[in-house]
Parts: sequence; C-alpha cells; structure tokens
Amino acid sequence: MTQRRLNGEALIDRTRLLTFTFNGRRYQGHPGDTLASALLANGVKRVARSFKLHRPRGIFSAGLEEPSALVTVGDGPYREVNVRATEAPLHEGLVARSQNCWPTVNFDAAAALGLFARFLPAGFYHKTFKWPAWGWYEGLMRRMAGLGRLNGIPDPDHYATQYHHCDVLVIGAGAAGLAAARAAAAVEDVVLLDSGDEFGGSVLRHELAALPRLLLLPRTTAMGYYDDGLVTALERIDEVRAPVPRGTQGPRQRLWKIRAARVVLATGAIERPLVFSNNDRPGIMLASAVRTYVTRYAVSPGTCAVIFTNNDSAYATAFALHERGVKVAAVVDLRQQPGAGLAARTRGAGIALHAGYAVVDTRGRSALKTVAIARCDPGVTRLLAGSLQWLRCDLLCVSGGWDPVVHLYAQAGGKLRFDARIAGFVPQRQGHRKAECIGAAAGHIDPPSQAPLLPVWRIPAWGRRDRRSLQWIDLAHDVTVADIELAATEGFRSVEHMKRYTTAGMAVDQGKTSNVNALALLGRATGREPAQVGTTTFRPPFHPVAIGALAGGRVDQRAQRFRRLPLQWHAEHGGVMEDHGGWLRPACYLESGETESQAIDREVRAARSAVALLDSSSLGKIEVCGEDAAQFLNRLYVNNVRTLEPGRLRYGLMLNDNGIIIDDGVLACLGEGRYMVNTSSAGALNTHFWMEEWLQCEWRSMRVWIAQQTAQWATLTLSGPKARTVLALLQLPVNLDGREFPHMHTRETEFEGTALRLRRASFTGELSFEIDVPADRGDALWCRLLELGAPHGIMPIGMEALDVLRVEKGFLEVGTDTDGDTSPLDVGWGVAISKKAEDFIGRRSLRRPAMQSAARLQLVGLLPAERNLRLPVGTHAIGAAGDIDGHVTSSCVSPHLERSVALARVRSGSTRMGQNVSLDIDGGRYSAVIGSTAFYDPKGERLDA
Amino acid sequence: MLSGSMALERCEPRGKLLLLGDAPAVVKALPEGIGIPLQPRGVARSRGSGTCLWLSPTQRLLLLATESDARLAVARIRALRSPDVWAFDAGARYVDFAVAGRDCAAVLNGGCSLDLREPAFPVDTCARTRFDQVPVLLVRSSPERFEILVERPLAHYLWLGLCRAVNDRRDET
Amino acid sequence: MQIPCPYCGTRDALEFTWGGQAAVVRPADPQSCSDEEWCRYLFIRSNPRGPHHERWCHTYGCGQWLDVWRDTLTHVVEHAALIGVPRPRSEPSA
Amino acid sequence: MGRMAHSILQLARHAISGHQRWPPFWRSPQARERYDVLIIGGGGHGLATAYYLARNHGIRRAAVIERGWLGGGNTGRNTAIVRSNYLAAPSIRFYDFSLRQYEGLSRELGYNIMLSQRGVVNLAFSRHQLRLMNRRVNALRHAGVASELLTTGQIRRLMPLLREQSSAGRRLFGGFIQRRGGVVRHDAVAWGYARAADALGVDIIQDCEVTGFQTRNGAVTGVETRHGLISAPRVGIAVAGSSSVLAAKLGFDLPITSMALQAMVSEPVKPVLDVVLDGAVYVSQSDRGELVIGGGTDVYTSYAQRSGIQRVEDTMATLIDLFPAFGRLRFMRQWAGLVDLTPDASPILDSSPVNGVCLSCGWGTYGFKAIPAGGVAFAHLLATGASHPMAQAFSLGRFQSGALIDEGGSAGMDDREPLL
Repeated sequence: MTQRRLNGEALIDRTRLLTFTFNGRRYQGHPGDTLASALLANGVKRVARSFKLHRPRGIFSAGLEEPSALVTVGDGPYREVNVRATEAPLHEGLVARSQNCWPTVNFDAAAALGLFARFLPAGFYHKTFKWPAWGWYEGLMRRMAGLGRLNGIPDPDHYATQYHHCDVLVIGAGAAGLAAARAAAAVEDVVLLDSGDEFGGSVLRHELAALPRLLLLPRTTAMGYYDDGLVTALERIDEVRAPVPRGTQGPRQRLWKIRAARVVLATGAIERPLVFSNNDRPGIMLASAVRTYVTRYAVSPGTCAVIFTNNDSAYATAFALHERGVKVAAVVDLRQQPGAGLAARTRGAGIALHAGYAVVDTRGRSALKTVAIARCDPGVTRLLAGSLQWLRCDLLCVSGGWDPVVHLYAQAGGKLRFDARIAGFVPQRQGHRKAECIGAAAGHIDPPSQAPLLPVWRIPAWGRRDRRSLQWIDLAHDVTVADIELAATEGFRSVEHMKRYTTAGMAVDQGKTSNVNALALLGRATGREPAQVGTTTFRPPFHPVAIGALAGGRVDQRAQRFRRLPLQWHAEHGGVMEDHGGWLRPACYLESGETESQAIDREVRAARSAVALLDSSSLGKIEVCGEDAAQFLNRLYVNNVRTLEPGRLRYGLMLNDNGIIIDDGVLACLGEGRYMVNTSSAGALNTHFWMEEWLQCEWRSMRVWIAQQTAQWATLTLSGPKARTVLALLQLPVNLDGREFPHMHTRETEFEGTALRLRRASFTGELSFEIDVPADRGDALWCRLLELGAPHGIMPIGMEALDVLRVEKGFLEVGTDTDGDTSPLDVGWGVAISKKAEDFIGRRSLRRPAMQSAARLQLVGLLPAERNLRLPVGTHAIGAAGDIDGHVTSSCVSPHLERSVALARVRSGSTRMGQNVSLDIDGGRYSAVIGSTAFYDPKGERLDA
Repeated sequence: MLSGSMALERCEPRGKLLLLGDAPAVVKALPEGIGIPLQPRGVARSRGSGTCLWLSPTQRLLLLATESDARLAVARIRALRSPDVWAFDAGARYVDFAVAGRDCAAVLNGGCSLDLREPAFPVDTCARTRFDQVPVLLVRSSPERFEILVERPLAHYLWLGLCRAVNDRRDET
Repeated sequence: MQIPCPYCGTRDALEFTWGGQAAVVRPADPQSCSDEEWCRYLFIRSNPRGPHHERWCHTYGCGQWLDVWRDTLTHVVEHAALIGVPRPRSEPSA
Repeated sequence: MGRMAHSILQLARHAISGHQRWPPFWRSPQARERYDVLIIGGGGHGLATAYYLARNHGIRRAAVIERGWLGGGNTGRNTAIVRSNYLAAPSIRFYDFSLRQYEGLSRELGYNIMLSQRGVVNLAFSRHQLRLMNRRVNALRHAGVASELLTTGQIRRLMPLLREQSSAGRRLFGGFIQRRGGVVRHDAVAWGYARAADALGVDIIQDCEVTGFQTRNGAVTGVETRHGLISAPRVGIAVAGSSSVLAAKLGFDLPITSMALQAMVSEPVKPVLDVVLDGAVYVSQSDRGELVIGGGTDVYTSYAQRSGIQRVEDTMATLIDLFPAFGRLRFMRQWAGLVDLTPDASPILDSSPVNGVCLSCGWGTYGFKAIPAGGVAFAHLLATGASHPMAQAFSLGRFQSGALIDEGGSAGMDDREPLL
C-alpha cells in the first residue's frame, strides 16, 4: 500500500507509530493523526457508501463538516457508529470499518441502485408503493436505510455535566478568537473553547494556560445557544485514549452549560464545494481540507492534483502541494481574471493555470482518474464548443467560497444577510452583545481576495446529455441538482419545503457544506436571488451529541429520583420495594418460598386477627398555624374545620376549583390555631404547594404559616385487634383506653426524650394507632415494636395488604377510585356538603349542570355473583343498551368475607342499590350486585374499639 | 469520600429549628444573643448559640449544637403562645453534607446552576436551589467549603450525585 | 430562560414553577355568579403572543409566588416582583 | 381526478424525460375577492378541511390562507404518531375514525403518506398504572377498537433492547398495545391534502398573514390579510397555537394556553426499534433510521418555536434508562411545535361567539393524529353550521356546563416541583 506521507514539519509525532485496522486490514499512522489523515497517508481512497444510492465515497473534508466519510469505530460495547473519520483521533489498536455496505465497501451489492437512480428522484416513495399498502415495501426500505448498526450493548461509559459562569465566552481559537480571549482575560473571567487542541500552537498555548482568569477547553465543540445566553458545549475528554473499562477512568465526555455575560463567536467559516457533473468521486475534496492534510498531517491525499476554484483562497492549496513536492497538474479558475499576483505565482511555479475554465466532468469508477475541463463564458452560463480537454489526476481540490459558521448567532436570534462579496450569509449587525461574530464568522475571510469571488452555483454539463442527476449537492443524502429542480417544478418554493421534499441538509452533517448551494439553486429554479430564498432554521445542536452525554449522571441508580423511607429495615427483610407516588415502599414482605399473593394474604390475616405494623412515613405532614388557620383550612377542605376541637381528627376531602377531588387526608387540631394536615403520600408536595399558592396569591391578609414537615417524622402504624396491647408495652405517658383516647383523636407526648405523636386514625378498618417520631428514630422504634409485639403475632405488612384491607372496608383511594372527573357528589358527600355553610374551593363548580347530572358515575360496592371471581380492576359494566355502565376501580378477594368484593364507579349507582350490573371480562358476561362500599364491619365497631 | 484535592463528607447530626414568622416577631421570641439574618440569602452566626439561615421572608432555619438545644428552643417559643411566631423541630428533616477543597464550587456546579464564584456567592451566604433533581440548601462556610442540606428522603439520591460530581472531576486533578 | 427573583436574585427558570396568567380575579361570591362568569374565571385566558403578565413560584428557592412580566415570543423576562407589588412605571407596561 | 393519481408508471415515464415535466402539486393563485368559505391556517387541519369541504360538501369556492408555508406548523413538527388508544368514549370514537381515514388515505389522495402500522405500545411501571391500562383496554374494546394488555415477556419480544428493571428501583409491570397505531410521514399528509384540495379547485395561498377581520353586526364578512381584504361569509380558524391571537382580533378569549412541544431526532442507524413507544418517552424509528423522540411540553406559555436544553436532557435520561444501548447514539436535531392546550386536553370544534366564524383548536399534542377526522368534522361544521355527530362532545359550551372530557387522566393537578 502506497505511503503518502510527506516531509516537512507537521503536527504529528513521526517518532511513534500507531497500528490500527480498517475493514480488517492493518495500517500504521502517527500520534496526532485522525483516522482520515492516517487512511489518506496509506492511500485508502474509498471509505464509505452513500446513504441512498450507495455510491463509493471518500474523504471530502478535514473537519466536523464531513458529509461522506462516516465509519464505525471501536468494538464490542465501545462501538460507535456514524463517526466522521475526519474527527476520530487515531489511537493504538483503533478498529474502524465501513458501514452501510454489503459485502464490502469496494463491492457493495446495493450499489446496483445506481442503475435505477433516475427512477428514484426526491420523494419517489410518495409516488409509489401505495398498492397494496406501504407496509409491504417498508421492511426492505428500513433495512436499506440507516447508516451504522448499533451493537445493542449498554453503553459502558459515563458522562459528566458541568455548569459554568464567566464574563466572556469565546468560541473558536483561531487568530480572531485567541486575540479576543487574551484581551478579555486581563480583566474578566474568560472561557476559550475549541474543537481542536492547538490553541495557536504549543508556545502560545503555554502562555495562555498561565493566564489565571482564562479557562481553556480543548476538544470542546459548542452545540447550542439557548435562552438568556446559555451555551452548551461538548468536551470530548477521552477521545485521545483507547477505551478502558467503566469506572477506571473519568467521564468519556462532559456537557458544559456555560452562562456568559458576553459570547464571542470566532467560529470561522466552512468551505463550500462547487457543483458539477460526477463531483462525488473519491479523490474530490475541499481545497482547504487538502491544505490541512498537507501542512498539519504531512499527508498528500493524491499524487497529482488539479485545483478547481472560483476564488483566490484555493491557490494556497496549489502552492502548499507544490512546495511539498506534490505534482499540481493545473489550477482551473472559473474567473477570467484571477488575482494578478496569484496568477503570476502559479505560472512561476510551473503550474498550468486555466482561467475562465470549468471542470465539467470526472471519471474513475473506484476513485478519481481524470477530469474534463472546458472553457466557459464570463457568466459560466455555457461552455464553449471544442474547448473540452481531459486532465489526468487523482486529486481534485474544489473551492466555491466560504460560508461563515453563524449557527449559534442565528440561534441567539441574530438576523442574517446575504453578502455578495463572499456569496454567503453573514451576521446582519455587529456588536450583538448576546452573541457577537468576529473574524471569518463575521464574513471577514482572509487573506482578502485580490480578485472578487465569482458566484457560480452549478457548472453546465458538457454535451447534450442531461447530467443534473449526477451533479451532487448534498453528498450525505445523495441530493442532486435534479432533485432541487424537481422540488421547484412541483411547487416546493419555500426553502423549508425544498429541504423536507429533497431531504437536503437533513443528514448527519446538517448540510454544513451543501445548504447554501442548495438554496441558491432553488433560487435559480424559481427566479429568486439567494437573499430572497433565505436559509432554513439553524437548529441545535451544531454538531450531533451522544445521547448519553445529555443524560449525564442520570443513569443507573440515579435514573429516577425516588424518595426513600427513613427506615432501611424493609429492603433488608424481604420487602419488595416499588414506586408508590414517587416513594419506594414495600409492596409486601416475601418469606422464603412464598408467592406474592401468599405473602399478601398472610399479611392481611395478621392485620385482622392480631396486629400489623406498617411504615406510613411517606404520609404527608403539613403544619398549618396562625390565627386564621382554621378559616384557611375551612376554605381548602370540603369539610367543616371550624368545629374541629383540639385533640380531635377529621377526615378531609380537597378539591380543585373545578370541583374535582385532588387529595384527601386527616386534619388534626393540635391546639389553638395549630393544625397538622396528614395528606396522602403522593399528595404531600402538591397539597403544600396548593396551600401556599392560595395563601400567597389569593388570601394574602390571612395570618397563617405553613411548614412542610413530612420529612421530619417517621410514621409507624399499628393496626389490628391487638394494636393497643402492643402499644401499651411502650409505656407511654398516655392513657390508651378507648374511652380516654377514642377513635379520631390525637395525642402529643414524649418517648425516650423525643417528641412522639399518636393518632387514632385507620385506613384498615381495624383499631389503629399512627405513631409519629423524628425520622432518625424510626428504625429503632420499628424494631422495638416488632420485638414487643412478637408474642402477640405482630407482622409487618406492605402496600398490597393495605390495599386489600381498605377495599374490604370500602375506603376510597384518591386517584384509584377517583379520576380527573370525580366530584365529592360522586362519592356520596352530597349531604355533608349541604350541611356546610361557608364557601370552599371547588364548591361553585358542583352546581354546574354536568356535575348535577343523575347519570354520573358514582362510587358503589359490588358483590360478584361468583364469590371467588376477583374482578380485574378496569373491568367495565355494560348497560342494557350495550352502553358503558361503569367500571371497577378497586377489587380483592376478601379473606374475611371469603368472597370477592370490589369498588366501582357505576352510572347513577347511588340510586341503584340492590340492582345487578353486567360485567364484561374478556368478552364473558358476569353479574354483580350493587351495594354499599362498606363490606367489612359496616358499623365500624372494630376501629372504634 | 476523598478524591484528589476534594473531600466530601456527611456531617454530624445537629439541632435544627424551623422558625416561621415575620422577622421582628421572631427576633422578639428568641433569647438574647441569637441573631437572625434579615437579608435574603443571609447567614447570621451568634456566639455559641449557633447559626441562623434565611430560607424565605417568613422562614428561617436555626442550626444549634445539639438536638436537645433545638427541642428546648421549640418548647420555649411554644410557651410564649405567640400567634405570630411558630417553631418546629427540623433536626431529623434534613441531612447535612459538606464538600471541601479547591474545586468545591466546581463540584457543586456539576449539578447546580448557580454562579458560585466568590464575588457572587461569598462566605456566609446561603441559598435554596437545586442539585440535579434535588432541592438543596447551600451554605458557604469558607472559601473552600460548602455545606449542603437536603431533605432526608432524597439524601441518598443526592449523595450519589455528589459522589458522581467529585469523580467526574478526576480528569481535572 | 432566567427569572430575577426579588429575594434570591436571577435564577435559572428550572427553579421556578409556572402558575399561569396573573391577576385572574376569583369572584368574591362564587355562589352568586353565573356559570358563564365562573367559566371565565376558571378557564378563559388571554394567552397573548408577546408581553404577558404571569404568576411564577420560586419552588426550588424561597418558595415565594411572584408576578412576572415575560414576553411569550422571546421568553425575555422584563420584570418580576412580589405578588401585589405594582410594577414600576419605568417598565414598559404589559 | 386524473392528474391526481401518482403511480410507478408515471414515475417511469417522467424518469425518461428527466423528471422535468412533473406537474406542480398545487397552483399558486392570487386570492380572489370573495370565497364561500375561507379557512385560516394551511396546516394539516386546514388543508384537510378544505379537501373535505370540496369533496363531501361540494364547496369549491373555498380558500386556505397560510401565514408562512403550508404544513410549516405542527404538521411538520410533530412525532408523526397516529393512534386511537384513548380513554373517554367521545375521544375513542373520534380518533379511531381518524385512524381509519389514515388507513385509506394514500389511495384516496393518490399520494403515499407512508402509513406504517407497526403498533403503539404503552408501558406500566407500577401496579397502579397497569390497572389503569386495563380500564383503557376495556374502554377501547367496548368501542370496537382492538388493543391488548402485554406481559413483560411479550414486551421483551417487541423491544429486545428495553431494560425492564433499573437499579434505581424502576420496574416494568406490563403494558398494552394498539397494533393499528403507528407513524406517518408527516409532511406528506399536508402535501397530499393540499394537492387533492387544489385539484378540486380550492385556492391555497401561502405567505398570506391575517391582520384583522371585518364584521357587521356580530357576523364576520371578511378577513384582512397582507394581500388585502378577502370577503367570506364563513371563516374557519385552524391555527393551533395561534388560535388565541386570532380570537383576540375578533374580540374574544379562549380556554387555551399555547406551549412549546419539544421533539428531537437522532442520527440514522439500522433498525433497532420496530414499534412506537408511547408514555414514559415518545419514541419511534423513522424509515430513514432516525429515532424520532417526543420531548414533552415546556410548562409555560410560549410562542417561540424554539426549544430549551432542559427538556432534551430530561427526555434523553428517560430514553437511555429504558434503552441503555442508545447511549452512544448521537442526537442530531431538536425543534419545537406550538401546541394549543385546553384544560381537559381535548379539542374545540365549534362555532365561535362571532357569527360565521368557526373554531378548530385545542388539539394540543394530539393534533396530527386527528387531522382526517378534524378535517371531516370541521368541513361539516363550516358547510352545515351544525356540529358533526362525532364531534359534539368537543363543544365550547362544555367549559360552562362542566362536561369536561377527562383525557388527562390526571387528578386535575399536574405534578408540581417540591418545595424544600
């Protein structure tokens, strides 16, 4: 394999060799190489196949704008697809291969598509594949599409996120950026980031590193400009080393979120290619890219070069090649008059200069072999007959001018204007403080041209044959001049329409080298100037970002933010921890060899026959205090709170102003102007938020203070006939006798020197004590109770057992037996409400006709005819007319009633007691009787005990 | 845990007292010698008798040496029976972490969007904000040390996040 | 997006919770107002394209509800104040 | 509709002639002085309405006026998912009618909208969610819409790369699928309807912003535009997120809030996801190979069709928690649509307080899947003045009567952030 490494200085370390493989073959390169430069150094021309037609493609650029050379890099879990060979730094053992081709990049079966290219214009699939249905063809299409193949293995690397504040953020460390950063760093905090890591070379970089107020971010690419000047940038930390096992290293990449008072965009410009027939062969490259390979990597991408340009900048490439001893066959300049000095210097170097000529065609099946040039008129509208000649060359360096990188400027809301000087879009105004473009990004391309650039969007084809379908605009998506013109013909005049119809600029490179050519040609086809056509929206990110980098640290154990109970005990004792309203709580405790349903059944029986211990710590605990506390709560809850005496509890329903139940809980009056509100676990945060909103925004004169104390307390619930017996063993200074301390009362006391609160409230239907102690004492008390209760058959129970117990008892659960359409009238609260004099949130809404309708779904109990048939929650009741008659909201097979029971919302259910409903379970019909929800201990003797 | 120049630790439990009420009333209710911050984000350090943090116009958090101190203070203020000052024991509500070292601000910026440069966030400033998805209370106790108070149910989640933030800076040190 | 909290200073919007249009007046006596008036209070909103007067809560900060004047097209926050504190004259009025 | 039918033969014929003689999809007519019906908004809904006005009601003196370029709003900014797996009976009926129209649309319009019925899957991460799904499946089955509960094993086979249990404690309990659900090439829907409406004589006028309305004693008489006054006795407004802006010009407010709905795509890869995932995160893989990801809405009023970074981070964190193998795949482009949300997340298809003006709005995040049904129903409303039978629940009056349609399923209040 030919070595194309040149002599002369370069930014690679020639003293060291790195071995890598591409498509299974071993090659060598040097530290400092990219995969692209190393491949070129080894004479590898064909590296990829195009997206749609699978045409052979080579390396086109030397940077992140690369449209063609996308490869798969790495193996096993580290495999990364669609990597731009021009961006991938070479490291020892690097493994890369071509993608989107079969069996090999050199012989790709799918390339046969090329034969049908003319039948596959933009949007062809919309005009075909309708019979019998798209689905018949889609599978094939899907397999053809896509580029790389994911390995399907979880990403072993991790990613960091970093906020940063500074006075000035400078993006791009070219000459302009360096100058701006150095000047500012004298007096302000400055960040200077660049996609590379030179920072003007080792000397200057040393100097910069010494500046205390300057932070250098190498290998960092700015991604997006968001509201209020938040700039995101991706730092590629590990790309210079071979992959290493997870955890043994720092993060692979870091997503920076930088807030700067001033953002300076020194993002430079990207060279634009020229559009001519067969302009996509391997060996055809951007002139500036060739210059980079020669001067930076000491690589010549070819042995004999032709330069094709419409501006002065490409001459530098001719001279660079010439100086390093690479043959330059000719410079072909579309302009009749190139810059005088340049013309002389070119001829002086013995390079043929064809001014007023154009490259009109190329040949070379696997890679470029010859180019055809022809004389053109000054406007390059036609070619002069008889002027055609073929030049042998294996490298064609093209330059159509430069497009400033204005993506972030545009994202910042900056407006663009078309600058005829460079035939590209530049920032409309300077001194945009939020995001100011300087240097090439502002359209100041240097060295300034001696002779002006000649804007030519498309070179006429030689001969009569129509070649527009071989004149490539977007190499990444195989979009041709023909496609653009087809879009125009079919009426897609808007640049956004053209983009969507032809998919130009929608590939992984986001059209960095093709957008301006595409919109200018659309303009030509629709009789408009580029300025009138305008650009498409510059959407973030500027350059694609690994999804993992955006997820940052929110992976694995930190993927979800669950709240944890203060007790660690559960998980260590068979507790099956599950998400309950954002808290991880035990569903049940599995004993060896037990199924979940057996465990749940065991726990339920314990609660009914002996005593159960439940961790209710997630129960909301909100303290509401102040002179107006009672009035405040009275407005927020359906219930009458004014009549609640100290030491007493009352169940409460809370509505939104639309009359819908949003939470329930137990209100405790702890003393004069002192209330404790126990909300549902899921409702603790919302209810507190809700209270503050009303207090701060609506009732600002009220003297009320609210403290969210949920996290301060652990709540342990003793429930069951023996609850009192076990609690008594704690020997609290409280008389637990049922007459002294009845149901729905509360007491405050002390236990072992810390505060302790008792509530006689029950969600199980059994005699229950809710015990609050400071959260850090929860574990100790829990273990103590288990110990004391052991002789009495105490048993920890989980949420599923609790669910069975409360369903047996017919207690509703907000969000389960109610939904976004349930009012208190629908759950039997009409009478209670009518007794309350004052207004409360949501009351007015209950008077609206739809809320009063007799046909609403109302909560009732159901007793299935088949005693052991557990009704699946969500089962529907079907009316005589086949209409929906309601649905089951909660259900269980009650161990104590030894039959199936359920809660359901049934159409006008409250008026249908004793009637049957017909239930539909997977098409089968079952009958059940409507009844009260209180299946178990309807008189409440057990909890009043 | 330790990493490079960074130290991340869980602090010893201490007494915490949540004070609700307008500043003048609260000052009146507190014993002599205990000052409270009047300015937003302020921290008031009283000789011997702990530190008081500004949480909101009507909320302050008093940090005391021991939990019994806090309980006594609660009892004392309750005894005043003032309808305008309310005190609650918050000793078990929060868990305290501390991150110390040259990069402590940068570590916190691994999950917190605040400008923690010293001019913007000097010593004896506190702020309620968020670290990733977690509400936290930051206190800068010295140029190279922050205390982070978090509610107990999310303390574990936050700890994982802080460890991560420290680790993520290994390539820096 | 950032919001200048009068207590905590300028903070990232992700510390705040949006509360909808500000100064929606709840009828003094809901029971005496018509379904139409009640509907207007509950649901009808101005939803302007441009300057908007909204209510935001600094949930992750001081927990205070604020009056915020924000442009819904540019997301630029022109002013934020405590609920009920009138907006300075100098500000362009929303 | 001779020139309507695109076909492979036609494609071949044009290939010979180098694709230079394809007819334009639509004319670019000058606005006439008056129309029988004027539709504001050249998105999917407006264009479909125009098509059905002409096809179902023979009203061809109609025009669609569009501020920008047609299909440039939410029609071109959504995640292109079509499904009818709703909960409330009126919604199921309406959206399933829509899906059935989609199933025949390619042939009806003679234009392949690339409907891919690969199945829409919802996942349950708690027993509670799974129970709610069973209610939904039964509601659907009762309405004659096929859908099934899925076991974790079935889900594993449908999505091999899905991680069922995270070390954080998230656990998969099951899910359900509507197999007829899927995705459509979104732009093609707008283009197909526009082409068909144009062929029936409807004028489609782009770059024509509405500046005001002309009314006489409470009735609309015309619309003022950048191109001058256009008279019409009946005006249909189908402008999604901009509904309130036009309503304000007519002197009334709506129960609508406009918000930015985020979406993003990844780089293209070979097939890795063969169904549409809905729920924790909205994701499907396009025929080009890109993952198309729905990012949820930013919860505040916004008319900026611009997206923040926070949403993207949240969405991607959820995505790779479910699919850790996507971690090294790159996200390529993000954008935002402008959605018009009502308090009950259900649309408004009704006449307005101004005589002659009808509203099709409040589509929120469901607009795209509703296009065909929305078009049929809105055309019916504009043509007959009466609301279409399947759209009667979507009246403006429901906000007064309280007959809201609970699609949110939420208990009235969205999840708030915690206060420390």
